[in-house]
Amino acid sequence: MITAEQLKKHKLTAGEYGHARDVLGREASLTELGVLSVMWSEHCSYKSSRKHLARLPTTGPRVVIGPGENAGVVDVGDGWCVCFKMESHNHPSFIEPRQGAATGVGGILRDVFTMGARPIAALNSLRFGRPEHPKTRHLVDGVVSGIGGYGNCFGVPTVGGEVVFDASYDGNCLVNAFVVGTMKRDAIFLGLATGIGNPVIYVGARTGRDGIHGATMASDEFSDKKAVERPTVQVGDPFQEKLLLEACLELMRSDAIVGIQDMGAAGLTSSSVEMAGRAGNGLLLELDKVPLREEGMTPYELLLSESQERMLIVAKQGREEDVRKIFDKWDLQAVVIGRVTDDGIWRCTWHGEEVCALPVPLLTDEAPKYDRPQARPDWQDAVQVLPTVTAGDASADLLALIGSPDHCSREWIWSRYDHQVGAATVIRPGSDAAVVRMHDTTKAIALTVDGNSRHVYLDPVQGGMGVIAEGARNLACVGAVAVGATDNLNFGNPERPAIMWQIANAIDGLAAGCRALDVPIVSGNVSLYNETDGNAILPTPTVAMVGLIEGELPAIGARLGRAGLEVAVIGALPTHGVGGSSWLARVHGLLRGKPPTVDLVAEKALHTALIKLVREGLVEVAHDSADGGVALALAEICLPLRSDASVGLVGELPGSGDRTARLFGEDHGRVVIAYDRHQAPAIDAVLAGIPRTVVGISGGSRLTLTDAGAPVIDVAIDALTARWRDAMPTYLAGDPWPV
Amino acid sequence: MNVGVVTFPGSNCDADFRRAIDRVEGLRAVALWHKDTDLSGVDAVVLPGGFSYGDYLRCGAIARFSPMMQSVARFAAQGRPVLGVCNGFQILCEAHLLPGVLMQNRDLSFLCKDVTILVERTDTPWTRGLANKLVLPIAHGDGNWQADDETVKRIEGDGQVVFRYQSNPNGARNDVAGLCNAARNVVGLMPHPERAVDPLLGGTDGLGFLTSLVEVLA
Amino acid sequence: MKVRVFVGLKPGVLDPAGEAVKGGLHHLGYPDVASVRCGKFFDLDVADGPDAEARVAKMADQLLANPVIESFRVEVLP
Amino acid sequence: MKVRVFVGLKPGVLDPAGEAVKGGLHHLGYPDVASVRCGKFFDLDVADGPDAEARVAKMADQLLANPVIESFRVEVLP
Ligand SMILES: Nc1ncnc2c1ncn2[C@@H]1O[C@H](COP(=O)(O)OP(=O)(O)O)[C@@H](O)[C@H]1O
Ligand SMILES: [Mg+2]
Repeated sequence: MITAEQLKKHKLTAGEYGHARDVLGREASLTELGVLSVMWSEHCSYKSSRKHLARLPTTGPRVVIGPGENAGVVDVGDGWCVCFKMESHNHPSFIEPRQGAATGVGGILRDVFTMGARPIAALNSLRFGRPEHPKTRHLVDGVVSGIGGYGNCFGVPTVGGEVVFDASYDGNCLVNAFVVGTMKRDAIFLGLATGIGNPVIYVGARTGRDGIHGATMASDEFSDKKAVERPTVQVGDPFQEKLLLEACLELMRSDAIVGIQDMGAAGLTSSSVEMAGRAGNGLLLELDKVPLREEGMTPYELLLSESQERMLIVAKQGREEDVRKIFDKWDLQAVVIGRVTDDGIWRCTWHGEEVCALPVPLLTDEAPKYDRPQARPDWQDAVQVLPTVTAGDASADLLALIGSPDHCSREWIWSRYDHQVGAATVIRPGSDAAVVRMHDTTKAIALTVDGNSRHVYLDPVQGGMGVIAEGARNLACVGAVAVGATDNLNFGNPERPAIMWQIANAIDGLAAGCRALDVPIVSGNVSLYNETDGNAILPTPTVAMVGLIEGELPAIGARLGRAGLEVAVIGALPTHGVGGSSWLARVHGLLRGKPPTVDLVAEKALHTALIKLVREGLVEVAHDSADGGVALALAEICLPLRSDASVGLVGELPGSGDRTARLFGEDHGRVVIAYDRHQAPAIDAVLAGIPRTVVGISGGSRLTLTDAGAPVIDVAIDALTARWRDAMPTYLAGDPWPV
Repeated sequence: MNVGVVTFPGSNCDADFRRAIDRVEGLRAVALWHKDTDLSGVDAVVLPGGFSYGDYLRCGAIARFSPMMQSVARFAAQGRPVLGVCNGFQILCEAHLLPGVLMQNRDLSFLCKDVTILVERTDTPWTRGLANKLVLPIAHGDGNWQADDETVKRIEGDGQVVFRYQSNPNGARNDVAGLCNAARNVVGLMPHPERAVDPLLGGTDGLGFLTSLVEVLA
Repeated sequence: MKVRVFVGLKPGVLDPAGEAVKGGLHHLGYPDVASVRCGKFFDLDVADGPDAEARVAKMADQLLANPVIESFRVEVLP
Repeated sequence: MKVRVFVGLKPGVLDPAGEAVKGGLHHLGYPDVASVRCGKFFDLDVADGPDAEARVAKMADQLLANPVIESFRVEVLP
């Protein structure tokens, strides 16, 4: 008899369990209850979000594999594909930042190479609490060393990411990790358990008690031993993962297997169930054959363990020895633990005795789905009202912004990541998008990850559209055409109607953006219940976007680099105001107003023109002007980056009307460019009516902007550089954030 | 001419190095496996970067005992060209084919950036014709070369320091970025020449290592 | 006074370094090594005093060990 | 049988990790920490036998310690 207490421990409702009992025609065993609880968890079943995710555009002429597999696959021509996904590891990273972030990277790497792709780049999107919060420094340090430690050793270059600090993440940091790999179109592998009688093979690391849900573990029924305090933290081993990668890719070239899948969340259970589910088959697993790291493990523990660096393979009958040989070469184990069956039942035995017999569909397609109630939060109108703020000295505001946690240099972070292993990184971290060349082709891919939770909080639809617009714009800045995206939806508790409203509306915004800009979402992840003591994080959908560059790589920079260039803003001039801006948040401590609206048609036209400008070499610099407004974008192109020297700029603030809005308003649809002025006519021909507003000329050692002749900003580039460069190292050395 | 590149479990710059070698006319890259021992088909050997055996004990400590390293030691003793880069340099030190050890960086963190190194010897098979200053990327957590006073004195006296950092990124003694053995045929360095062989990917200062080899082996 | 703090992984926590060392020893011809677990120690020189040991334990808890996955033990050295 | 191998830096060899820990402890409010040296230990489970200790010493000499900078000590655990 399953008790109410046991259901509660397993986070299942009486209704959910009742359904399972009806289907089974009997009570479930405790082990089966554990399996149901993980397969029906929000994480595995998407029970709150599935209905809404269906609105995301997931198809397109290039899409080979969309959501539903371990990672999405997009065709980039000439028989080549890119394979990518993003995944969160928020809660584990908050508990143990180094291992939590490291295993997040490990998990997403496996999702990509399980498809047959060799990972060629990683990015990450991070959110931390206020710098002054006592946990923040430790979290930043740990997360960065975890990401670097894993990626560097595995040998994937970490080429970009984003970091935002906000009080709403004080008790719940976000770690979203993205990986992209490449493969030939005819070498894609799926997580399929086909072929009745085919052997199921367990490969990689042995299984320990890592990551088993603490509450369920403590229960005495599961172990005859006295409960010892066992940490549930997973520890990653990037070295094993590297071996696993090489062994798996070698195996895939051998024609010995029919399906393969990594063991991620819910480990052996979800990987085997999903493989059976996709093929419409059953499985028989002899759990006593699973290689164990610890003594006295029960079937329950073994099924729920999240030990890292493991994969499940379904091989062709008779090819077991071939699989074993390849894994042997890489000093890894490969053990046959079961076979594919035709009865649609997922059976597990333990020394000959059956301990689970659950119909596969019950665990997959028939998992609970909810259309949870939504309600526009009663505070939504109030936060959209912009209070009057008095504008101060613009130069001082700019210095404050450029040294703020959200805009200062991230070199402290990316210098800890090997961003060049693979010898293919053309544009390294620090620009609008990273560019990585695809070996053995004449192609390169551009990569960016973005999220703007302030905008999403103030208006989920516009904020959601803005995330997509910004991503595609960043790609256009390096001359790349967006070919696909992956998203990670980080929100609070979906059982609260206000949160559910944020989720649904943000998805609508994302979907509209993707549709208008022709960017299919081919994979993604949902992370809900990001809250502490009833305080939810700001709604944080993050999007990683992949762009394609064919043929010769354009010479494009994000820094002025030399004097005498004409600097201009292309696209719409600021009209929107400072609602939701970084300036309002960082200088005045306010999260208020309406964020900018997104004109997706204008956006698309701008990207198309900009890509052409960059590809044809008409511009030397292109830099997205989003967060922080035009003023920050102009300041940023003056800063030094690696070998680029700093170069000043003298000019006139573009536009008319409210000066603060023109400086710091965050309207979409505009980009700062710099070019040899002789190219102006050719540029205008490409722009074909898109406005180009000249700001000024590069040179000197100051950033000087005037408005109708009156001075607005006048600061030394050295002063900007010092604020920008020193903030994060100072803070991470243990001092307060410099202001 | 064939240049062997050894793959240890955890090597991750082996493919990059093979590609760099294949770019150079007259050279062909040959993949070598750590469990093998046969070097009869190669004219030079490269130990590439990465994290052999996870670098868990000390960088390069376990790789040193692989069957292939026993062959590499003999190959080196015959005076034939051996180059170790990053983890490969660490392995050479652990194997006592080069003096000293590579300890954790001074500020304890992994560091990936471009550095300028000064070339002090052009009479090794890997450094002939190199300019006296190169810009090459580093990417390591353990590049802090250390040795006792006596060893430092000996190798300085003997001219075994091949490369020095212009601005020391990791605390290495005497700014050592790379060394050779007394016979000059074995060279090790922390920066990655194989990542600087393409003007689009941060310069071509690494190509000289390979063109030097073509000249020597000709 | 001199104090040594031992820091080791809690039982059950994966020890990749230990596994790698074990593999290395097997290769070297010591197949009988059944398990290896790695740990760290810190030798501190701190001011004498009756509460010294307790203070060092606090240091270990705050900085030297990661209490989520590691445990520690303090030993006063002679 | 269980054997512990201690590996520490030889006196005089620079210990950046120890220095960093010392700095960290000062920052945390323990200014009296005069010095910190870091070391490692390995707990091995090896086959019983009269020569076990000697064999472990050989493992330490060959692999666990780097004689250029480190020294080691073997201790049989109860
Ligand atoms: N927000 C989203 N948008 C699009 N697809 C999604 C989203 N969230 C999840 N998916 C897709 O659902 C499938 C299951 O994802 P997930 O459960 O995260 O896989 P894993 O087993 O690696 O944890 C994947 O194909 C994933 O790409
Ligand atoms: Mg998966």
